[in-house]
Amino acid sequence: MKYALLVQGAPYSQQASHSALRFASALIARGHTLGTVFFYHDGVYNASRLATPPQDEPNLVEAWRRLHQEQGTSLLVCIAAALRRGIIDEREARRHGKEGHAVESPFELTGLGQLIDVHTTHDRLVTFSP
Amino acid sequence: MKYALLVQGAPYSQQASHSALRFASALIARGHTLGTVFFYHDGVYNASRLATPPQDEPNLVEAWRRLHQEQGTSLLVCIAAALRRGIIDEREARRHGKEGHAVESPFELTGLGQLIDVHTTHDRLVTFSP
Amino acid sequence: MLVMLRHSPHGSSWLREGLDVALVGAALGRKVHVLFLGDGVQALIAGQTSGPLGQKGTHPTLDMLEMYDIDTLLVDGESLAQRGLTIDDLQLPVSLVDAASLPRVLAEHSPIYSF
Amino acid sequence: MLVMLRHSPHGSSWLREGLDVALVGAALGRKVHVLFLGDGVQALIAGQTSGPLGQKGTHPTLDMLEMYDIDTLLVDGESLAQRGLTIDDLQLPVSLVDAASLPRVLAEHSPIYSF
Amino acid sequence: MLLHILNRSPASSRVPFDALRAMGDNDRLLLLEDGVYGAVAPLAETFASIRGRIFVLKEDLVSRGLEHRQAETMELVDMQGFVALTEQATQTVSWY
Amino acid sequence: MLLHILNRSPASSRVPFDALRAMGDNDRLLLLEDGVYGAVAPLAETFASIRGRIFVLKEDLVSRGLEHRQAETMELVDMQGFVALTEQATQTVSWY
Repeated sequence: MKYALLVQGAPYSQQASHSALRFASALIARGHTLGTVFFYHDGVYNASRLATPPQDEPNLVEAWRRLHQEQGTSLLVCIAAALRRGIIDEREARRHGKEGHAVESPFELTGLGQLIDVHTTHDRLVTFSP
Repeated sequence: MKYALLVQGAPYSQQASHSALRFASALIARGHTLGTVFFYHDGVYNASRLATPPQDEPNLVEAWRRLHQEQGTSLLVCIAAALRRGIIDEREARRHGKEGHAVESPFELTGLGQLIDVHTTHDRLVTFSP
Repeated sequence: MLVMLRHSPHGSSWLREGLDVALVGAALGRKVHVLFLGDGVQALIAGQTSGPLGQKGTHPTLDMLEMYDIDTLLVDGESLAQRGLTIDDLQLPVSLVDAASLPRVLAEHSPIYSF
Repeated sequence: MLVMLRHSPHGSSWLREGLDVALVGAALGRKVHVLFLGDGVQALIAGQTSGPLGQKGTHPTLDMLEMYDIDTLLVDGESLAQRGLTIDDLQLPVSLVDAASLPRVLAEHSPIYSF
Repeated sequence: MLLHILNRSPASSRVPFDALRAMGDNDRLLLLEDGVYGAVAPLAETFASIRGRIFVLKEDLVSRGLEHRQAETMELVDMQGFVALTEQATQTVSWY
Repeated sequence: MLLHILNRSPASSRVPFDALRAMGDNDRLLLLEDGVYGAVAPLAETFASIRGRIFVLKEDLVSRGLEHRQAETMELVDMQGFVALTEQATQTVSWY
C-alpha cells in the first residue's frame, strides 16, 4: 500500500517526529511505499536546515532527507503554517525581503490542497501529533 | 519592581507569547521595569528573524524587539534549546558550517545560568508556557 | 470528509489550522462535514471577540463556513454538557450528536482529519 | 531553589529541560531540591531505556543528580498512587510528600521553577 | 503567599487538580488563557475549596465569549490586576 | 473498522475518554508515546470496555520502564505490528 504521514510536532520538543520516522521504517520494511510526508502545525519546524542538534542525538532533519533520497518520499511543508513560523525557502525570503532561508530541497513549501489530495493518491494517512 | 519573564511557547502555535507581551505592557504601565525576557523550550522560536506572519496578524518578533528598544529589556535565548531547534546566530552558523542564521541582535543566545541569575537581579519571575 | 475539531479558540492554533483544512477541502470540491468534540465545542460559543493584541480568533471563520457550502456542523452533546453549554449558547445552528450516534459519525466519513 | 518536574520522559523535552535547569543551578552553587509531581513521577520509574532511534532519555541524568549534590528528591505520593506506583518502583531513593505537606514544600522554597 | 497561574481547563486536563493540591491556605490562583473555561459552571465547582482566592483574567474570558458567564466565586482582573497580584505574592508558580 | 491512535495518559488528560466515546464496537485503539502509561493498572481500567481491541506499542512501553507491567487486557505490538493494524483498518484517527 501507499502511505502518507501527517507530522504536526516540533522535532526536538515532542515525540511525534520520532514516532513518525520509526513508523516510516516499519512500513517500508513491510513492503509498503511511503509516498508523502506532510508537515503541518509545529511539524513544519522539522524542515529547518538550520537545526543543529548535539552529535549524540538523532538528527531528524537528516533522517527525513534520507527518506526522500532512499524512497523518493515527497516532503511537503504547509506554506501558511511555515511562513509565520520562520520556515521559509529562498523564494519566500526574496519575496519578503529577508536574507537567509530555513528550508531547502528536498523539502517543498506547498499549499494545504496537497494534504487534501493525499487521499486520492495514497491508501493510508497516519497522523503523528504532539 | 524589576520583572523577568520566562517564555516557553512557540509564537504562532500557543498563546504564551501573546500573554507575556500583554503582561509586559501592563507591568510597565504600573511603573515597573522589565529587565529580562528569557526564552526556553519552544519559546526560543520567538527569536526567529525569518518569521513572516500575515500582515493582519500581530508581529510578535517585532513586538519583542520594540520592548528592547523602548525599555532596554534583555532578550535572552537559551542556546542549548535554540541550537537543536534551528535558532542559531551568525557565530553559531559559522561554527557549525551553516549558511544563514535565524537570530540577530537584540536577541542574544546565552546559557541557562542567566535564567538562574535572574533571581538575584530581579524581583519577580513570571512564566508563560504552552 | 470529516474534520474533527477538538481544541478551543485563542489558546493555540490547532482550531484555526483545522478550520483551514475544512475550507481548503471545500474549495477543492470535497463535501466537508465538521464535528466539534471535547474542547472544540468551545469554538462555537457566541460572543467571542478578537484577542487583546489583535489576534483574529476563529469566530469570523466559522461564519464563513456556510459560504463554502459547509453546512453540516455536528456537535458532541456530552462535550457541551460537561462544559455547561447548550445549543442556545452557540453562534451557529448545529446538529447535536448523542452518545449512541458519535461512533457512527466517524464510521460514516472518510477521510477523517483530527485537530 | 525548587525545580518541579511535572512531565513524563520521552514524550516531550519538558523533563529534560527542567532537569537541565536543576543541574545548572547546582553547578552555580545553588541548593537545589527537586519535586516530582503529576506525570513527572513517571520520570523515576526504574528500568527505563533509551528510545528506539537512540533518544537518550532522562534516566541517566537522574543518576547524575547526586554528583551535583542534588540529594533532596521529593515525590508527591498521590501522583504515584494515581499511577499505581510505589517507591519500590523507582530508580532512586526519594522522600515521599503527603497531601498535607505538599503546599508546605512550595511555601518553603524560593525560587520555584515549574516544568 | 504564592500566586499560582493556571492555563488548563478542568474539562480536558488533570493539571488543575494538581495545582489545587499544591496550594497553601493563603495562596491565590489566577485562571488565564484556556484556564478561564474553568471559571464557568459546572467546571467552576472544581475550585470551590479556594473561594475568595481565585481570579480570572478578564481579557481572556471576554475573547472566548464568556463575559458575564463566570461563577460568582470568581473575581475578574485585567492585565494590570494580574500584575498587582504578582506584586502582592512573594513568587508565582505556573501550571501548564 | 477504524484504528484510533492515542498518545495521552488518562492520569493527566481527558482526551482518552473522548476517544473511547467515539469508538465503534469493532474499532481498535493503539496506545503509543505517553499513551502507554494508560496500559498499567489502575489506569488500564479506563479501557475496560474495549477488552480485546486495545494494543500497546511495545517500544514506547519498554523505553518508559513499563515492560511486563501492562494489564493482561493489553496486547503488545511492535512498530511493524502497528503498521499491520493500519493495514487492517479502513483508516486511522489520532487523538492527542
